[in-house]
Amino acid sequence: MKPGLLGWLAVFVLAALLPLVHPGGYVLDIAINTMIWAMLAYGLNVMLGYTGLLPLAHAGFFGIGAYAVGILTLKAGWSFWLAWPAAVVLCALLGLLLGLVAFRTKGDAFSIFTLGVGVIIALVINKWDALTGGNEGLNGVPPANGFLGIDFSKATNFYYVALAALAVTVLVVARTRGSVFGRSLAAIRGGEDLARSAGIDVFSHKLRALMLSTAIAGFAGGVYAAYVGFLGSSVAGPTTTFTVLLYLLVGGVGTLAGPLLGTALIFVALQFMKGLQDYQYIVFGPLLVLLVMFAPQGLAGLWDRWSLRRTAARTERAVDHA
Amino acid sequence: MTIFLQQLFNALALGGVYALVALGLTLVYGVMRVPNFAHGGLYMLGAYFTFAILTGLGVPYVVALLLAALGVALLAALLERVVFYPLRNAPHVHAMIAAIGVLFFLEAAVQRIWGADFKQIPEPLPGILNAGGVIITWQRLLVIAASLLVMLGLNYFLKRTLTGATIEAMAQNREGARLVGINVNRVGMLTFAISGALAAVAAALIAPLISVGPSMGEVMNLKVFAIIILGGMGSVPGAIVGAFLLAFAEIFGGFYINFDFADVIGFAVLVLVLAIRPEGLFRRGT
Amino acid sequence: MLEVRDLSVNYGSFRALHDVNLTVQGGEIVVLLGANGAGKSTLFRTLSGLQRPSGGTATWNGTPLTGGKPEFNVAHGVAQCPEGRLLFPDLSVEKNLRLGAFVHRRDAAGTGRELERVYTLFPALVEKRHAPAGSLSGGQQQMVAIARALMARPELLLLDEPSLGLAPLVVEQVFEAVQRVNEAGVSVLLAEQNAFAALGIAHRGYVLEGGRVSLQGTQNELLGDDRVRSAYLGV
Amino acid sequence: DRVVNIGYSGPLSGGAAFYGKNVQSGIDLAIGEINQAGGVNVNGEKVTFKLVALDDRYLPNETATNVRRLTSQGIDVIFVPHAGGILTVQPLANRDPNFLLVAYSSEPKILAANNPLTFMLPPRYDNYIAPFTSTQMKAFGKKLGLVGTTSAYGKQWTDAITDEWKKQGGTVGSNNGVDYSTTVDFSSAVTKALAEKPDVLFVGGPSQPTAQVIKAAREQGFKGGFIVMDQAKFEEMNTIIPQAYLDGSVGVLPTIEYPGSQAFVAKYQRAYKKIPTSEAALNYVGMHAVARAMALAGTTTDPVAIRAKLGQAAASLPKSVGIYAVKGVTPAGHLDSDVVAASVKGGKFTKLRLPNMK
Amino acid sequence: MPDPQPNTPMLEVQDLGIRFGGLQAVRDVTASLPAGQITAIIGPNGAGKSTFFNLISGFYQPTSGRIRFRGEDITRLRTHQVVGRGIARTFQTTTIYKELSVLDNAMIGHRVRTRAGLLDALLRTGRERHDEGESRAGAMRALERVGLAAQAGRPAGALTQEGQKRVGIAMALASDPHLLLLDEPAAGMNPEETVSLMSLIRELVAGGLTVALVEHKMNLVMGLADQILVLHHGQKIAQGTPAEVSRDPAVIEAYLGGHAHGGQMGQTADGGNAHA
Ligand SMILES: Nc1ncnc2c1ncn2[C@@H]1O[C@H](COP(=O)(O)OP(=O)(O)OP(=O)(O)O)[C@@H](O)[C@H]1O
Ligand SMILES: Nc1ncnc2c1ncn2[C@@H]1O[C@H](COP(=O)(O)OP(=O)(O)OP(=O)(O)O)[C@@H](O)[C@H]1O
Ligand SMILES: CC(C)C[C@H](N)C(=O)O
Ligand SMILES: [Mg+2]
Ligand SMILES: [Mg+2]
Repeated sequence: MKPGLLGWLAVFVLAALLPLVHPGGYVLDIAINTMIWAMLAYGLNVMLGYTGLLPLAHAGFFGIGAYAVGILTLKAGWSFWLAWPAAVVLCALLGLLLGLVAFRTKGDAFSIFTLGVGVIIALVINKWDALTGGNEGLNGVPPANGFLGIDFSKATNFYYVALAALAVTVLVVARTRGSVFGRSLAAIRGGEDLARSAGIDVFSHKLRALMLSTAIAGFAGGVYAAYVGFLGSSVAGPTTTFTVLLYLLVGGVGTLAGPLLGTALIFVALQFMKGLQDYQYIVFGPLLVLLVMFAPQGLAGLWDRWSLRRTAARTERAVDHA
Repeated sequence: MTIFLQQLFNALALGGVYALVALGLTLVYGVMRVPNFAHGGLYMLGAYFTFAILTGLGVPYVVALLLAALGVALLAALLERVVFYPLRNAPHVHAMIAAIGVLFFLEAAVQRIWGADFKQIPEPLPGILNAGGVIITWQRLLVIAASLLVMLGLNYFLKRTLTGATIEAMAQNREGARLVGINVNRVGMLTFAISGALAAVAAALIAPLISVGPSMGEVMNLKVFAIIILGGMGSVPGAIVGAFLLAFAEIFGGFYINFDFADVIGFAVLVLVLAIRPEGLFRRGT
Repeated sequence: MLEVRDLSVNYGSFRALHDVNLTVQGGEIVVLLGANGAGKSTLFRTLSGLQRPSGGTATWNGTPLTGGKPEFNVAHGVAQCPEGRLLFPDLSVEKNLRLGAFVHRRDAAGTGRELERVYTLFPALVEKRHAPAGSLSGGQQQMVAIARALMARPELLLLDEPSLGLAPLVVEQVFEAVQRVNEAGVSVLLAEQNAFAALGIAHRGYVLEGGRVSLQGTQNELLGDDRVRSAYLGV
Repeated sequence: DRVVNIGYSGPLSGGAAFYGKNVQSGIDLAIGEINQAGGVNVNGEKVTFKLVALDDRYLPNETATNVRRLTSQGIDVIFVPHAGGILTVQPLANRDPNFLLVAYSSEPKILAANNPLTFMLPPRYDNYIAPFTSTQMKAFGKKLGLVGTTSAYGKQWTDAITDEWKKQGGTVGSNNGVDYSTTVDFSSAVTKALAEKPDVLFVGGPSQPTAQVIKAAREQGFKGGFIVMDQAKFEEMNTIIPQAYLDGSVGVLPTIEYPGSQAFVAKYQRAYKKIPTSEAALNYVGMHAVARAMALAGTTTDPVAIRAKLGQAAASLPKSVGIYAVKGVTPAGHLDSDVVAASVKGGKFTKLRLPNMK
Repeated sequence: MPDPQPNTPMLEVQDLGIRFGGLQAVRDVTASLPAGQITAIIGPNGAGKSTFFNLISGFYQPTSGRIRFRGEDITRLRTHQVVGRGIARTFQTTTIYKELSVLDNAMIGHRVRTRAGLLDALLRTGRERHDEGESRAGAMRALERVGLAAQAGRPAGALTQEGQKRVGIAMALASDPHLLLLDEPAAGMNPEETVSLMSLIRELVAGGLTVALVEHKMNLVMGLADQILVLHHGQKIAQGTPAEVSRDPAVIEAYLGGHAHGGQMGQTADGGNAHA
């Protein structure tokens, strides 16, 4: 954890310097997008990585967070700084509601059940014209209100909001993972029956993990709403969930660096592949297949395995000498 | 009353198509434990193969349907070999992501080959049957009849033949199946081939009624996943019941409420059923 | 005759079996003793073709068993009741048993006869014949596993710790059944922790330690051996 | 000689890919033509063009990312063919760096935004509403049924036609609109709509599903007329269903029927082996207008100057390029063209005059 | 923690029963487990022994009867509440977290004694830090009791079968139970290992724990148990000291069989006396 901490500090300091090199434009846009989707990937990782359950409604919660911010700021005239936490709380509560029902199912059924919920969320957003603007979307969501003279409608400044949000997300996830609570989640991932017999209140732990995870999704959604300024229902649909799942898998499920690594890599790679025009998915599809075949642990997993092998070799040597 | 009957026929035809597509998916899930998100891609491919064979070779519709089924079956078997077999010991998410990769590939490749615009397959049996005000197109009757026939055949195959039993055995314990002398590689490919053929038959049947486009599989994907969850993942009778349940929910829900909400109603039924019976309507297994 | 020559098996860089040599003559019961992790199951999996050896050979009546094709081995008369049972949990007991006779799928009548035989061997399974195998108790499942292996009508039966978790009475029945199967001409290779009972019915035995054969002998030789007595008989 | 890049962000994969490709084909054809003719002369320099197309899968946020990418490559003209994307990037157009946003969408809100750097190509859909209504009400009767698509655009159409139909004294049945892009079988929605015995049916979405809806209605014995939303094109529908089914419909006039279209149609069919619709044709016109405006403005990099010359450029397009008898560009940035509607009778198209645009 | 006074019942069950569809897996079982003693539950395969344990530990909800633990009715409690009251268990097939370290396994077992939740984790509260320390200490105590303290840092899966069984027991002990349920703890162990397991169990009981175990290895049962409960078809058919039970004709008929098992079981009849 300690050398990891240094690494994270380095990443965030470097990231903070980016706008000085690229003030505005495409590079910053990519960076902000990467951070937004990485946050969503962190939310998903709390479930898939730490609790071992794969919910597929996360884009829905991302959408709820985004629309909550959009509607509250655009229609109710709230300040972004008020709407954002409200959106997070809303997502946590809805996560609780989802969990109460969804945890009756197990395994793949849980995944697909939540996929169904995700589809319903997207559909409801799409059909509820009066509130969400329906298919037309919600246009003109105001950027985050400025304070202390900082204008957050400027991408360069908003970039720091996104960066701070990402830092908070990573901190929250890291703390959860290394805690007494987090160890219980690991137990649940290892086997629910066993965790139950060890005295863990499996249901309540899963519920809280899901709430944390949907809250993070809503947190990311809020940033998205303020940044893009336009909301369409498709962002809440399953395609978004699967895309983010992809980021997570490529980065490494259950690792702390994985969500960020995977999102950065795939998001940027997809940008490059856009140049391939009609061939972009002809190349990207098989690439995905190869990725899960040859780097099943993801990028962070590769790293872990490598360093594990090194420490293992070291201890083995030590044992030999004993 | 005529309207009710009319909608009943619409629901039966839709349910039949859903069932065929869902059956293949549930089989593959049951045997390989792969949530095959490429299944919608196979369905889409079935429609394009039918289209290409019809326009390219000028053979009769039935021949085109069978050839398309064969083609997609072979392709699905290949898919099992190249993609899913190497991933058989990996966690489900991996196979799932790989399947999505395959879906991306299939859609892009089809768009590359046949273009992004819609294709139309002429109806082999044009015209309508007017039974006392209830109007049914011959194609819909064909869909209903053919899908029933295929389902009966599949059920016979699984329950009454030993090859069918091997599929079930492998669904439950791969290594155990090997130990009693079952060639699991062959069964795996066979299962994928069957699932591909079913999807292709469904596509060939429905294609004349709809427009064929590269992304037609995506919508179907979501529906059939809902169906097999509804029915209980891996359960064959569950897939059939789930398919008709969804079709009826969509059509009658749409009819009595609003067709724009048909999809919402379909998924709401799914969520409702699972909330009451978390394991689906039919528990997996025999 | 089962002939294992210099058989070695690796799991990655870990060598689980080192140059193992052993034989089972036609009609023999041979017991394989060994602590946890000695390599018994590894040997069995290799003989069934589930595991490829890294060196050496294994043949049954001259037919090589190391081709990595379990279906080939079963078809040539080598069936196994594996560790962990590996049943088809959602299929009925009877379907499990019928699938055990998969290699005789062209001989329905023979399979029917064999089914009757295993039901007389394990009467407890008769009332459970339509129950999903997974709903049975641990011991009952063990019986299904043995019965399923018998359904293949093997010439060589590999039993990997068949008494694990069985009630004493059933252990007794199982060993009796093994003896009866053997009397009908089937050779048996039996891995057991329950050394006393196993040696009671075996003609010969081997002791496997750390992946190597450390001792072999006839029933009486082994029963009399001090190391065997202390390590495996608890005396 | 200089090559100037033109940007395009549209759906090139997924469900709307056919649409994005159609739009792209029009721009491509125009660029090919211009380049083959040796480019345009800008301040004494020969300038040719190259299209940089990026997929946005119809998602506005991806459009925004694409636009930032294109502008950061120094591109000053960007085509976007969907209202969501257009509305999202409009605020970016006159920021730093600014660019000319060529909008292919008939959404009136685009003009209402009063963005000085937007150039909107198609006619506003609300031009069609009144003539469609009066024509069909006269020909078939006063009862309207609704089975339009439920896309954003379709819903607006449905609302507008409902209002207008009532205003002209008709009655409107319940809304049986369905999402044309996700519905597998349309016949049940049609059955329900027909149960109310309408005289006229409002339909429309992408051409192919629209044709399926019309087919289902005719098969179920519907004898009345159709009001076909402008998104669906007669020339695409009648390759799928018998022309007879379309009898009694009103919709947009097929591009082929415009007197000035022959040269364009011939060239397009040679290049793409399919019938050009107004999606290709209007973007073709738009690209030509942009190129000419650059020549007139004497710059390829100043969007404000180019925008200022667009009116003059459009008005001076030859008939074979202008296709729709282009008169110029309105101060709000709208292409002022003579797009007409048509009613179908006996397989023949009769032109319907549209009221003047506001 | 453990109750000192022996022979007062630690656990009492009354008319306990459960149905699975048409099958009555446990039927009207009434019994009590005296504190500080070892009770063995034996019976043929499928007799309902594991199910009996599952009922007590709250894994299954009984369809009839009640369970009292230290005077409190725990019939309707959920598993984690039961563990919280002081009943811990191990499974018939060894189940532990193989990828986690031995220490982590034990710490998971101690979870029920800690209260730190998600908010504590996020805010790094005092409770979080306190509980973390407690978990570590509690887990180490448990590991010491089963003799695994030295292996604390190793991945549990790297241990021998027998070592893994100990991890399972340590996990159970880490919850500071009053009553420990062991389902076939010696399955798959050789005689040597079995003997060392027996002495471990004896030590635990000497430390004040009450133990109930299911086992088919008669030498272990006869050598350890103060009391034996015999189930058959879900019903209790006998109860008594090892000597009484092994002479009971119903038990011999249903379970022990005539004679041939002598070797396997070792000394059958001479009760509490273990191996030399
Ligand atoms: N798939 C595997 N991968 C790596 N190592 C393995 C694998 N299977 C077994 N081993 C190792 O090989 C050695 C022999 O194992 P094996 O299962 O053959 O022993 P066994 O004698 O059957 O033991 P038991 O009495 O516990 O069944 C053990 O050290 C085991 O950990
Ligand atoms: N979840 C369940 N669903 C249905 N039947 C069950 C279930 N659990 C156990 N049974 C049945 O209850 C009976 C008792 O099973 P149990 O596992 O308690 O036996 P046991 O006494 O532990 O046997 P063994 O010594 O073989 O482990 C068996 O017939 C078993 O098939
Ligand atoms: C092949 C299996 C998935 C079939 C399943 N056991 C059923 O018939 O319900
Ligand atoms: Mg073994
Ligand atoms: Mg048991």
